Amino acid sequence: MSPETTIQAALVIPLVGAVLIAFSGHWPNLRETITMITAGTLFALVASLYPLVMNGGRPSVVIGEMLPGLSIAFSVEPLGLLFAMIASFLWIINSLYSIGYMRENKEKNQTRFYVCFAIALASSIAIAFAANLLTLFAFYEALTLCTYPLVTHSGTDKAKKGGRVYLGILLFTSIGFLLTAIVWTWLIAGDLNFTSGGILEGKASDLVIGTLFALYIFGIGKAALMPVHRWLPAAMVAPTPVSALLHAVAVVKAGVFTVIKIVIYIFGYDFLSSIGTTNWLLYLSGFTILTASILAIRQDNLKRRLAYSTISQLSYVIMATAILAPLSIVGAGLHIAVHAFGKITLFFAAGSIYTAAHKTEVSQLDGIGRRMPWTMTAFTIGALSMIGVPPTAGFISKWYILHGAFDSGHMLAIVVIVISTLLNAGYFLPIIYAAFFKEEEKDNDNGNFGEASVAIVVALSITAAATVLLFFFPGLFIELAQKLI
Amino acid sequence: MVVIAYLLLRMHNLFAVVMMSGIYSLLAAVLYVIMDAVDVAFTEAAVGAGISTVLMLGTLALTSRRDKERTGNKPIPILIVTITGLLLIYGTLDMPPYGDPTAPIHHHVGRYYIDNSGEQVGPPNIVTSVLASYRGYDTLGEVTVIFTAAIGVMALIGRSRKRKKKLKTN
Amino acid sequence: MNMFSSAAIAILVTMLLVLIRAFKGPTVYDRILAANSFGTLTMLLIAVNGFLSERPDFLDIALVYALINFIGTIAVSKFVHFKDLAPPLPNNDPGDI
Amino acid sequence: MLTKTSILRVVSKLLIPPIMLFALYVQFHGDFGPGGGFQAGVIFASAFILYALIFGVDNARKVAPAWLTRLMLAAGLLLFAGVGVFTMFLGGDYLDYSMLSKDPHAGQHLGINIIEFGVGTTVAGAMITIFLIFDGRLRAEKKD
Amino acid sequence: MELLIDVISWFLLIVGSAFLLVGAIGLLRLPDIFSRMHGAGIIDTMGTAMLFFGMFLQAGFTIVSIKLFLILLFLMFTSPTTTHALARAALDAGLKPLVDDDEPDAKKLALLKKRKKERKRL
Amino acid sequence: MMMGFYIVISQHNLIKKIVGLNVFQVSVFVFYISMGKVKGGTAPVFLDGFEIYSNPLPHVLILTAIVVGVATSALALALTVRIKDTYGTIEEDEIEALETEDQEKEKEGLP
Amino acid sequence: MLHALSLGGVLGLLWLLLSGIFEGWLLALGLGSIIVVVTFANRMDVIDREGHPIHISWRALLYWPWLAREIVKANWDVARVILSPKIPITPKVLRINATQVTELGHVFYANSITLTPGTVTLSLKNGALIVHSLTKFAEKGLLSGEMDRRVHAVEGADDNTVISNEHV
Amino acid sequence: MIAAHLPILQVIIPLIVAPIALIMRDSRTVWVLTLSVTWVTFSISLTLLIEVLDSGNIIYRIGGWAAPWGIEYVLDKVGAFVLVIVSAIGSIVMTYARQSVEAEIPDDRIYLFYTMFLLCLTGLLGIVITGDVFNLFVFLEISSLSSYVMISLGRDRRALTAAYRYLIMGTIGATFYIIGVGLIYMMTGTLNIADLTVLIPSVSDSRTIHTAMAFLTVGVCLKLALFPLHLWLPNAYTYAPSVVTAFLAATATKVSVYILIRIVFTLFGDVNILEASGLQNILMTLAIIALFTASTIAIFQNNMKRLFAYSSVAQIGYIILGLSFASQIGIAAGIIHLFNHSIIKCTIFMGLGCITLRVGGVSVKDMCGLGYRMPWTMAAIVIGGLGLIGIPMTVGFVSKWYLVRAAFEQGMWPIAALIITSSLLTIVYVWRIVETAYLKPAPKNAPNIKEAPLSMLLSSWVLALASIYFGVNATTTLNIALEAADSLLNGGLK
Ligand code: NA
Ligand code: NA
Repeated sequence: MSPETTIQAALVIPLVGAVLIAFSGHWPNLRETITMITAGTLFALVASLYPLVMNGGRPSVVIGEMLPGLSIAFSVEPLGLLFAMIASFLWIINSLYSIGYMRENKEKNQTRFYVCFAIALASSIAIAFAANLLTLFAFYEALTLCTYPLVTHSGTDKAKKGGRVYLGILLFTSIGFLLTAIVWTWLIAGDLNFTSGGILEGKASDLVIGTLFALYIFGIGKAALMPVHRWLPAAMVAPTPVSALLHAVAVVKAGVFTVIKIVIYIFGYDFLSSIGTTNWLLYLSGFTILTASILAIRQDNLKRRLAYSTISQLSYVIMATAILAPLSIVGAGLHIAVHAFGKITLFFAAGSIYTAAHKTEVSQLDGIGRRMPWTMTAFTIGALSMIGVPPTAGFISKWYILHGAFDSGHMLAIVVIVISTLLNAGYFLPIIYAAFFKEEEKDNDNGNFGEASVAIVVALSITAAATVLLFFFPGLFIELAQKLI
Repeated sequence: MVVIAYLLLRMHNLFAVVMMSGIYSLLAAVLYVIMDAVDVAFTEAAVGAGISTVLMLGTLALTSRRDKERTGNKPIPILIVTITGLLLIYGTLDMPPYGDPTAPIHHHVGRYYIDNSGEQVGPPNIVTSVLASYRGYDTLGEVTVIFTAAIGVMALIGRSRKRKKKLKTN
Repeated sequence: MNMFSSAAIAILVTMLLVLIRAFKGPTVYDRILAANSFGTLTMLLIAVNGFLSERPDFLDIALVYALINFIGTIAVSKFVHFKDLAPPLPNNDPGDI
Repeated sequence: MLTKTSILRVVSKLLIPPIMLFALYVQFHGDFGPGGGFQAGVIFASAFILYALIFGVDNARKVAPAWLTRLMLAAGLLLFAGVGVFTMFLGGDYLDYSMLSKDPHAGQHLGINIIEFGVGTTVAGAMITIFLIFDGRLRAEKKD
Repeated sequence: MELLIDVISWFLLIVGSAFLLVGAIGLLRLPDIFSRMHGAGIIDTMGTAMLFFGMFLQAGFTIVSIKLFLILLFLMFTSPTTTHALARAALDAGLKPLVDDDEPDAKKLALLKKRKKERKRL
Repeated sequence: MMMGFYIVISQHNLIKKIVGLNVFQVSVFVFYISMGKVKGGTAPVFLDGFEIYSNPLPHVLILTAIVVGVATSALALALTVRIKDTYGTIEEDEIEALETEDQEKEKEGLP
Repeated sequence: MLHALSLGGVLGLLWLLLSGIFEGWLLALGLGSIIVVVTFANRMDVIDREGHPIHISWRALLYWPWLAREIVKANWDVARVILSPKIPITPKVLRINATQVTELGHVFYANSITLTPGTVTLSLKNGALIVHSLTKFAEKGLLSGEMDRRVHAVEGADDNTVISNEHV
Repeated sequence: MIAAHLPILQVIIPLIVAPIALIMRDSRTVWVLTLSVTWVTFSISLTLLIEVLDSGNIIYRIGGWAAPWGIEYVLDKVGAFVLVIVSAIGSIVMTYARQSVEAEIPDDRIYLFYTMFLLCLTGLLGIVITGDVFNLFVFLEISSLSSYVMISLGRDRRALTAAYRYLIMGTIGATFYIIGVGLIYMMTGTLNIADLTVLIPSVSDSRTIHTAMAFLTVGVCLKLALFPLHLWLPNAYTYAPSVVTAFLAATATKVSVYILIRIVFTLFGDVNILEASGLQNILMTLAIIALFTASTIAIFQNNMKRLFAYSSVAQIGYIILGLSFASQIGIAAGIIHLFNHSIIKCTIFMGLGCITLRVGGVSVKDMCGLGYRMPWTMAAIVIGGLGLIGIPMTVGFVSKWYLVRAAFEQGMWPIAALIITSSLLTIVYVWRIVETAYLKPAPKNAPNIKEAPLSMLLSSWVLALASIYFGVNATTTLNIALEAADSLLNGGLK
């Protein structure tokens, strides 16, 4: 199979899967088998591109000419492949988890769920492989739209409200700022293709570049930089597998991915570092890291606490990018992967707790570690990775980021990372402590419960294991990320 | 004519309004004749004073004959009309004087018809030549408009066959 | 002064007087009467104008005015009180469309 | 009631045929002076309206039943548009009457007469239709 | 000869015009709708006819004079008919003609005015 | 001309509006005819002894426009008749009131 | 049928008078027109002795000059009344019996009355005319019955058999 | 031989079939007849478009008289493109029409309705193709009169008043147009557009010509419902029969826009009147006000047809905005949005017609849960809605892209920002519908309903898919629009 065909297949297979899922809605087992097979195939296809890309291959495909001079086109480069691999791999695990979660919680509209999920994956892959900004933008919007039904899955008023915020902020920012930035870029550069070293250098004044940069940063709402982070907590009304999708598999990853992509391939980080009008991003991301962490401490709802954690962690990526040092950019790429595995583990654990014990608040978790040892162990691993404690993967990416900051003399960034690490510890460690060492409350009327179903446990074990494994074998991703610089 | 129009505005008896509009049309026709537009006067006679009036009367008979009296002028319409009126006056400032034989209008297409229609088309009545031949297509459109109006009236207030059946069964 | 222009002026003055009646009413019938006379005068004016402009060959227009005046007045008289001029025939609904 | 009067009836009977003839005169003398198809159509229709006013809409419908007025409406327009198509088949442009005869003059003359007749037919049909519908409705209303 | 025709034409046109004016004055001055019809009658008959004859003479024996004659003929048929139709309609509407039993006096005229006011409501 | 225009846009009675529209249009027609007039010209029908004719084109245009006008009036009147049938009035403000009522009724059925 | 033919003849004359053009093409059109009109008139049922009173035309021709004289006199009278400052009118409503036997005759008479200024026929019913008269002169003239007699003469004695809607 | 006559046949065929339909009377037969006519005109217009693109403007003399003595038909790229839009929409709407018309219009009037439809089509096509300003008026009136009637055939009694108001406003508009034509005719002595283009520059300084332009513009803006002259539109679209709404929303106002294009860029093109007279700013301001006001009003509507009617007013704003830039990109944006909006609105209104057929109404309460009860119909409407928002890979995106580009190109940053902000309002009202249809449960006592009939669904979907196809592959249409804009700016009909 030629790489071009592989790309096409990777784009089409999730859609085919979606159609098949839609038609197999009456037979849940068949439906979920199809989901798994599709996910597996997709991962295999994406992974098969790894050697080629590592060897410098940049296979590309043009689907059609949307506007004169502007095509719907795809091209695989290291960062995109990284994103695609994470997304497609986690889809497998998430599907496994979903089977357990959705069935055990007797969720309605499960077919719609799987269909939308598959479409979301297709969009993510398209984003990952997009060869130009227009293509990326198109599928960025598609991702927003097809995840909307997932966010509002339960159909309650609260879900609708959350969905409205989700959609509102994401569409508002993307159409309001991102699109403007894209059109502007087109006018300045006459080109929207992702090009190594960027396409804007020397084509506009520093002020214009700064403004344009701001439009991009705020236009990419999915990166959840403050103050456009509001959609993420609001989307917490969704079922856990959806949260996993949003936080780990696709949505926020697409956001930070886009930011990195723009920094590297549209502006060019050399160019950016040569002008002074983009430094503010460093401060803003630092601010977001700290503020979100503080807010996380104040959340009693477990999923909300995780959501603020995500906001904070994403800004690591942004900050790492904004440092504009080669090593920190590698760190940024790496952190996408690391955070994906860590955060999905945490969400899986939260969902597991909800499924088995019907608990949602941090304050209810006293002593739960003894009843659900697997779950809480995985949770611990995920949390440690978030904090950046060895031997979890979080340490590696943070180390790269710190290193980069140190090299380029961004002392402020170092301070932020240190403080936030303390804050991270501050909102995760108490949970772990309570789970394992505190006594269960006596008047608990939930009766007996143990671990959640096998599918859930297996899924979260895999991601937890991966989080640890990545500490020991980070080469796969590091090498890929190093291709960026 | 302005006086008539003003009175139309002030009158509340709709029959009187219709009569006045008929008279208005008659006056217009006199003007047409004076300005050599015999065909137009002919048509205005048949249409403006005749058919229109009869149709309006029919409508009145079907609706009501008095207008609800209201007092006070309406500022917005007055404003709009004033602006439009001023604009028209503004437009007349550069117009060729009335009846000026050197005006451009008399030297291009119009002149051509007068000079050539006899030879090219034939009828002594130049209006007929232009109406039916040079601009015959406009006339086809005009017939289509009339056709449309007739069908429109049929569709709107024509008696339905259904009702007819009902009447029969009754 | 041409004889026809003097006649035309007289007609115009008469029209004006008739108009006053049309405005004053007071009844609808006064207005109809006035309008009818006005129609006659219009016809006259058109005829006279033909002679005035040395093209008297357009009398067809005057004839049409006379015609319309006649039919119009009959129609007004008919509709003015929503009455038919002819008795309805026994149930025989022709249907219009 | 006005209905009982025979003056209108007698005078109308007397005048309707000449009015109709006048209409047709106007129709065919449009070339020479004011008038033409449109005016003729209206005058013809007014003769008819006079009839309807005096003898009632039901009688009028008997003289010109719905199918007839509909046919007039359609036929006039078709005649006009059809002349155009015909000249097209004769090798000219649409509505190029010169094609109708070897002598362009005669062709123009013929074409103008035909289309004016079409105009007259449709206009008469339209005016009659419109009037009868208004009047018919008036009658229907009074019955209720 | 031509002069004679011109003089007669002049005479007819002037007299016709005068009658038109008189008719219009009648239309204005006469007290009720039924009496005003007589004023209108003057316009329709004497005024019109005189003018037409005046024009007739000017036109000579041509198609124009034939048409003038036809119009006049037509008017002589239609004018009384319309007047009559109008009178009927007015009567049916409930308008009563003012009637004078023999001599008009001030009292009567006052009554006339009063009725006139009543009619305004129609 | 403006008077007719004013009648159309200021009056509430549907029939009066139509009359206003006619007045408005007739004024425009007169304007057209006036620009076709040539001083010393005569009606555009050939006759020996006449050299100057008024411009026939405005006449032709206005003939068409008159026909269009009467067609429009006929339709407007037919509509008025229907409106009277369904609303019971031909006063615009009264109709508007009834329409608002309709609107309210529609809203009542909403969740 | 005879009426239709004679109507055709009258219409033909009318066409020629109106047209004044004697070209074959237009004459043919005229003939066609006449046929159409007669057909329509026939459908309308307006061709009968009432609608096409050709039979009285000769006598009517003699009546016209007399009527014209009457009209002039009446005009003079009414004009005088209108112009005098006090408007010396004596409006009256009179009931007159018409002696004509046919409907056509009644109508002829009624219209003659109306055509004469000073008198207006308000209603015509079964040979009874209600007439509004404006002046004494008009009233006298009306009551003298001269016009009635003359119209009766125009109508002719041989015309008693004509069907009249109202008389039956 | 036929090929040479295609320009006239395009208009004449529906015109001739209209009286035939009147005689036929049987509603099925008439429908089949109308349907075939619409497809024939569609194929003719396609042929013409290809010909114009290949070999330049087509000129057809009517009656054999050379312009300006006679009336001529002239087809340039803009005209040919609009012609295709109108006839394509016509043919698809007719394919869709049968059941909807049978359900919404009394049986014995259906044949009259189709006759009206044919006449309306005749009028619209005639307007687009004619090269004579007065002939344009005549065909404008044909289409207007027939649309008044078609609108008034709606079931709700408000259809009548809507039609009446439309009639009054439309006639005022037409009369203004006639005044304007009179004035330019007076100054130049001709009515032929190409001839006028040559003659106007020499008199363009006169106040009469300025006045003429004002009257023409205002008159046409009344017809195309540019804010604040849009008042007739919402009710007309709301209460007209579904088929009529779908057809008129996609064609009538578009053709009026076309007239505006002709006036501004062809008639007064050499004078560059837009800049000379300040008209540019006026149009731009009004267009932007339209975007915001109409979109905001749309958000609060409970009747879906009314909602989308207001949306139309807003979308017309986009088109006019594009034109008001008076640059190639801007005009192309206007033209392409004209095309795109036709597709989108027709899809949506056809979808709403399906709902009317099955549910009986299109108020918010009728829409609850419809996403599951009529999934295909709702999906088509949603695709249309996404296009309205301007989501990428729908046609709407292409339009907005070019609009924003045009604004940027002229350095009008605030305008670009406003265009983008207004899209956000669109999101709000479109999303209200999505939520109602997919998230609100159907009323408990709601009757069981079927999906719409196949012919109606297919027609809606053809357009829905077209809105995606031309969103992904906009090059063809855009190139036409760009070329058309170019030809408008450089000589037009000459
Ligand atoms: Na003529
Ligand atoms: Na008398």
